[in-house]
Amino acid sequence: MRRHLPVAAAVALVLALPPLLSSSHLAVFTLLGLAATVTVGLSLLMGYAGQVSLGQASFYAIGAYTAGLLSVHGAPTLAGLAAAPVVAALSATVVGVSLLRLRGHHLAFATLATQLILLSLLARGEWAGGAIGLQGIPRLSIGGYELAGDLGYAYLAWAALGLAVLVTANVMASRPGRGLRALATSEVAAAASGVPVGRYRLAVFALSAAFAGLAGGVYAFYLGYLAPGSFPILLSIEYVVMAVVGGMGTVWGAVAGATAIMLLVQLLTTIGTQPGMPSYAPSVLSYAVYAVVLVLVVLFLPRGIVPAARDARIRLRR
Amino acid sequence: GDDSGSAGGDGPIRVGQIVSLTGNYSALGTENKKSVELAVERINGAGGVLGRKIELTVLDDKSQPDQSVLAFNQLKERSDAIIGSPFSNSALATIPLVDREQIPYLSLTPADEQVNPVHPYVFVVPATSATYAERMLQYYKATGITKVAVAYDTRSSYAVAGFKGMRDKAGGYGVNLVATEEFQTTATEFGAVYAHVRTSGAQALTVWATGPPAVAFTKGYATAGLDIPLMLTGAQASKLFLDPAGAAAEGVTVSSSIGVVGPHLPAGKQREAVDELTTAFTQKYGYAPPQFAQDGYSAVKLLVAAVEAAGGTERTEVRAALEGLRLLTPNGTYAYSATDHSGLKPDFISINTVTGGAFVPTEWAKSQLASLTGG
Amino acid sequence: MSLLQVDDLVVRYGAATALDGVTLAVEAAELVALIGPNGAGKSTLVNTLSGIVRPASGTVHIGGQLAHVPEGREMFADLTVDDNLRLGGWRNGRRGRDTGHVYEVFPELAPLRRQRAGRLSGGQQQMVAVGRALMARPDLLAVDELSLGLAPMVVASLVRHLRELNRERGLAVLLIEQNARMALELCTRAYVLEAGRVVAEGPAAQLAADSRVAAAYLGGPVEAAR
Amino acid sequence: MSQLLEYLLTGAGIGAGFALVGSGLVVIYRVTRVVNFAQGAFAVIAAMLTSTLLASGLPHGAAELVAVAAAAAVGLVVGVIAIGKPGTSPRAALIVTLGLGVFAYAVEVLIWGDQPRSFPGLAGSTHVAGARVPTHYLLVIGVTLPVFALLAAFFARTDLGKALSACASNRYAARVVGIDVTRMGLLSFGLGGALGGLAGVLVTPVQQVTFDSDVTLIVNGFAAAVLGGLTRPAVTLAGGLLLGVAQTVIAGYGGGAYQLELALGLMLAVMVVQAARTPTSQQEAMPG
Amino acid sequence: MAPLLAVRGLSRSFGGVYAVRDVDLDVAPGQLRGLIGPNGAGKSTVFNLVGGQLPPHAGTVTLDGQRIDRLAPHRRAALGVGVVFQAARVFHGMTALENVMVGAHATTRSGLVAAALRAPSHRREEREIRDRAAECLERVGLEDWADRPAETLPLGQQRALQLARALCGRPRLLLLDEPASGLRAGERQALATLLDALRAGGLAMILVEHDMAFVARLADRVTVLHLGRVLAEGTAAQVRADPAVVSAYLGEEAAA
Ligand SMILES: Nc1ncnc2c1ncn2[C@@H]1O[C@H](COP(=O)(O)OP(=O)(O)OP(=O)(O)O)[C@@H](O)[C@H]1O
Ligand SMILES: Nc1ncnc2c1ncn2[C@@H]1O[C@H](COP(=O)(O)OP(=O)(O)OP(=O)(O)O)[C@@H](O)[C@H]1O
Ligand SMILES: [Mg+2]
Ligand SMILES: [Mg+2]
Repeated sequence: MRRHLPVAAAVALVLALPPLLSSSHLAVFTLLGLAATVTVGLSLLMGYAGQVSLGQASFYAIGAYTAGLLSVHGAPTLAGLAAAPVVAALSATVVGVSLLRLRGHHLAFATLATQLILLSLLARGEWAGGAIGLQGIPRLSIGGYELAGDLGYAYLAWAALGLAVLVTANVMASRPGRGLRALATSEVAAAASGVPVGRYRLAVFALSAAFAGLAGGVYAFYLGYLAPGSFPILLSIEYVVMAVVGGMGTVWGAVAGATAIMLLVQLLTTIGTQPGMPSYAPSVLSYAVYAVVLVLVVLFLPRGIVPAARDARIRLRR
Repeated sequence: GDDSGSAGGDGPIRVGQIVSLTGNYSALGTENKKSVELAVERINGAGGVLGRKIELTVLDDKSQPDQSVLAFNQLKERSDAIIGSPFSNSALATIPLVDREQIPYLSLTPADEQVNPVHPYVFVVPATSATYAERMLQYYKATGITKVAVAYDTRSSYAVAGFKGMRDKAGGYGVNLVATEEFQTTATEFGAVYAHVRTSGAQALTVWATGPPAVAFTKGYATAGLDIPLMLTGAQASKLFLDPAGAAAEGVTVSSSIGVVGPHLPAGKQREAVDELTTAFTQKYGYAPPQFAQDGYSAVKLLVAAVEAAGGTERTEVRAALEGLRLLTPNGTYAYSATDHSGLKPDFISINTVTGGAFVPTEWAKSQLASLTGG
Repeated sequence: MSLLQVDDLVVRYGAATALDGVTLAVEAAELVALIGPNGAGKSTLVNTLSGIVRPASGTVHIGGQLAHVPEGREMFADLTVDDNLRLGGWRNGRRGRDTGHVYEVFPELAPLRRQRAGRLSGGQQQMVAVGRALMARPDLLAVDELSLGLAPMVVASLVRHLRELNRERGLAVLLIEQNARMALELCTRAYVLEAGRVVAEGPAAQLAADSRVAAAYLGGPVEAAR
Repeated sequence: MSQLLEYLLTGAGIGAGFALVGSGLVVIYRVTRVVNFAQGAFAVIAAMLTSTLLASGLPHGAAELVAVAAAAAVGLVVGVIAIGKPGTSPRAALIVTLGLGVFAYAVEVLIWGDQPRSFPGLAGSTHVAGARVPTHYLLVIGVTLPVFALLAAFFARTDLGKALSACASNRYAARVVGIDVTRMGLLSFGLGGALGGLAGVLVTPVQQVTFDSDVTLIVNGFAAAVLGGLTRPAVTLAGGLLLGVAQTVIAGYGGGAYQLELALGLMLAVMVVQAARTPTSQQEAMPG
Repeated sequence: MAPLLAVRGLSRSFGGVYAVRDVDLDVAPGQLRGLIGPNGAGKSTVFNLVGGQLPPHAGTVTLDGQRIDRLAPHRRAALGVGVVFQAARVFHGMTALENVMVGAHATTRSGLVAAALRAPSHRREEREIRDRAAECLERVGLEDWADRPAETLPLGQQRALQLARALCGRPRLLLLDEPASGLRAGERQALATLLDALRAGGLAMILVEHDMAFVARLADRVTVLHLGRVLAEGTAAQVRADPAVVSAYLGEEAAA
């Protein structure tokens, strides 16, 4: 029971917080929930299964466009939301069948290239709104009740995160999870132990895409507008940074990393545009401070925030 | 957010600006920001509006649509009006919120989608790409060019809209598009386009692009041995294009807002409006205001005029005032109406040739500009 | 001073202590065996000698060229056998390029010189690992598991070569070896390391006769089956 | 026919530029196993510096040389921070280089502003067997080919080159034989910096640079280098040329709307076929 | 007794050079076959061909009458082929116990969905796997190391861990590539005792080992490979006495 105490506290905090936030902080909170959901999936892929994706934002985009397009064309919004992770996972499966033959940096590049291609298709596709984007996405309604206020989306985003965390934790502590972790070290030895390496690699790729797709679905209804410009390559790289900074191979690392980076960025934006700052401050200051903080954290907590905190706690107990 | 009642009052007029200060659109955004700040400074220095000072809050959208939404949420409760991002995706992400919150919103990106259909509170400041397209066709007609090749960046909504505007209106000006070439934002080499244009028999080539490809295109064009005129659009009417393109830009035709060719305007109110900005901007920042600065400056001017006409900052009144406004700015004379939130007519676009590293109106443009005395 | 002098060496991995005050010495041209059970700290000791592991306290003094045959072969997998050997002579610069003497010790490797080391069989890799160390033309050779994966004939010939190098060039050897009987036969002196401490030392013959050592390291029925 | 030749040569020109950016990635990865995300910044800094030096009156050649040297120095600094601290894993170092790339933005904006820049290269075009090719592309090709030849020879033939490769192949073993792994890593960062700088000064005259041009540069360079697993210079050159030529030929005969996607798709296909032909068991060292 | 494993005409070359050529080999349940030969003779390659890490260029491998030479390694594992590799390959970032639990993959079923939902059947199976793994750790004498990260174990323990992992898959055939290398006399003794017990339980095994005494003590029959071909076959005593084996592998001293 004591093990569940911190989790219960975290859940209580997430439930209590949104009504207390100003509308701008609430927006940050919502986007944070979504970013963390994507990062949990990526951390699962990178930290446990040892595969790098530099195109995770493409599944976020696929989820978002799935939900957006379906509901723009009159499908029930809830069906759109449900379809988002499914379509994202299916796309990952289709892409993965050929790309997952690749390893390491080949795979990283392949995912990046896939995202470039996807963005390009979206920007060219009239059906997707082209470069100018998909406008007029309705708000989500659940059982006739329309989720109009931002509060609802904050809870929805964090519910998605909760689901991603729960599924990840369950999977990792189990037979398939062990198989995944094993193949990260040695596919040969894992296969010899009976782990179906190809199938597992594909499954975890699809699962991480499903998380991203779910987050994308929520994003589509929350923003009501989608454009290729919302899903740049830099976003995919940002997810990698979040996963590494938080600490890979732990679910909470992804959440901590997303939170740390997101808050840092918002803080710098706010500071940089304060009146009285020199005109180059917004860019120079935010680039420089972001970079310095990132470099210092990675150099001095090379395994990430959460593992470092864990070590520190163990040392304190002694 | 602090006190949220935003109507009337005697406190400062609160203006929020969402602008790209980092990311892809930062080069545009910085100029937007500088010019808005300059305008606010000057107006406050001259005693403000209706005796009230303007209080400006600037937020960075990082060239990302959702960051623009974040910024809007932060601004909505404490702003009487908002000046929007130079990035079209950011603007379009924000417009649904503008509709909901009903805050006057002056957009600094030229996307036609913002005014078509009309959103009650959204007013566009730069001339839209369709307007530019029309002006170029007028020029072609006047100079007897009937066969035109068009190349456009398929990934830029500005370029796509410009191309479509040109395609749709070409017939009306007796212009035939003999070649349509597509390229991508990331392209750095255009040998194929030059080759295709060469065999098309075109008398001129129009290129719709923003940012890096326009420079690479121009540099390549200079060595491609094509002897028909190359015509670029308003997106190239600044030192952001001239500096990197260097000698390769010499002789290229570029359309621009009239503010860019201020010294060539006839004496009169219009010329004064441009000079006012040029003098102040050059004094403060050390170089002449580029296109994006004119947009920012004009936006503040428009807003101020609307607040004055409305007699306060009540949002519905400011909106109504904007719709009935006729105002002379460095960009030309705006005439918004209930059905037209884009304000600028093709008349306020000049067609120039790059000569000695500067934009010089063509003879045709000079004759057109001669009528713009503004009073 | 001795060729190798280790005093009161302590090495820790995090909170775990792997070496707990080890003192040992190897004289020039001396053959010394280091025996002990799995996890005793033998590899840790050798890694400390070659500077790969940093000691928490204690000193290491080496009065000559040291070469190290690491445990587990540690090939440069994508380089050729020849390149692997040459890199063994890295410390010697230009003089370190002649690989001929290694192919004399391991004629099996000669036809494989252009083969990538990662593709070799386990025993072939072990030969490269030993050969790579010989390339440094060392004064002291620290071998972490000499006969690992080598066929009996190869071991016999390798032992012959080491004896020869010892005689002719004064090579000193610190030898960790799974086959303790062979190690004690080859060496003149030995140390027994257990749980990070030296628990016994002395002339090899004397240790071989020690009943406790014999029971733990020289084997009962398995070896007796010979 | 001469049209095709024109596409091939200009494609080779752009491709050579990609390969040059990629070469720096390869040199650094091959030695340190770090994918250096600051590689694009080396190119940007060298290009910006060249434009300043040229503007201040330094002649062509000298300006470029100084800029390449400066990029090498920047490479060294990046290396010191990224791999200088013991215990920094390649993955952590990768994020550090990413951070340093962002830091470079701040420095570049402060020194050169956020406006694009460029400078002239070789003017005009040259006729090669009836095909008209911008002369500058011939220069790019003319520099790139010998650079790659030298690089390949350096890694394959010299002791230093082999010692550098050994560091990444097996870090532990490298230390066992007495190679100073950190110093070799720094050397590779310096060399990588110079190569990045060279790429920057060569490709900028046909386009423009802004402080954030590094993203495009690195994507293209990565594309070229990844074909050879980020370790093989010759394959990197081939990868760059494939990417460049595919783009111009696709644009020439199919239209420019999808040139990048098709070229990337082609690269992916090559990679997948390559991977399918080498079973996993050979990518990992064999269990032997 | 009918052989469990039957290898016929097995061949594999690398770049035109045969590493294994025309090899025949049988192992019956409860039989331990020694496989010896000079370095580079092709012993590990035979294991890789039987285990599925490499595809053969010619020849067949049948397990209990079923052709397995085209099956993926994890399918062979599911059919009861267990492997202990020559180089220790433990899974990093996992404890010793978890390493062994991975070995149970071959004989358990629950998948991603059941795990994500924590289905009752899955939880039951998890408990069973954990118990089985703990038992296997104990068999190889590693019970005290259960919670240590596997990569920090000393080499000897890592080899034992590999054996435990293979046993956790309940193999019918076990391929042991130099399992005793790096072990001291006492530890070898323990290993020999364990292998004896496994044989008594009906397990079929192939053992590669350079320590002739160890092989002689354990092997029912011995196959000698040389340059990829079978040089001799027989009991340990027979092959030891074979002059061809002496000159190719053992050397005069060892045979003496
Ligand atoms: N990287 C490491 N991290 C943590 N502990 C380690 C590490 N390397 C070794 N150890 C521990 O240090 C102790 C000594 O290990 P070492 O490898 O030196 O033993 P050894 O005598 O060489 O054993 P073997 O005969 O199996 O090779 C062991 O308890 C081992 O678990
Ligand atoms: N992937 C490969 N590519 C090229 N050659 C290989 C490859 N794998 C093995 N070989 C060669 O095949 C031969 C047989 O190797 P194998 O590993 O089967 O020998 P082994 O009998 O296990 O030897 P050892 O007792 O040294 O482990 C060796 O000459 C080896 O170099
Ligand atoms: Mg050891
Ligand atoms: Mg072997």
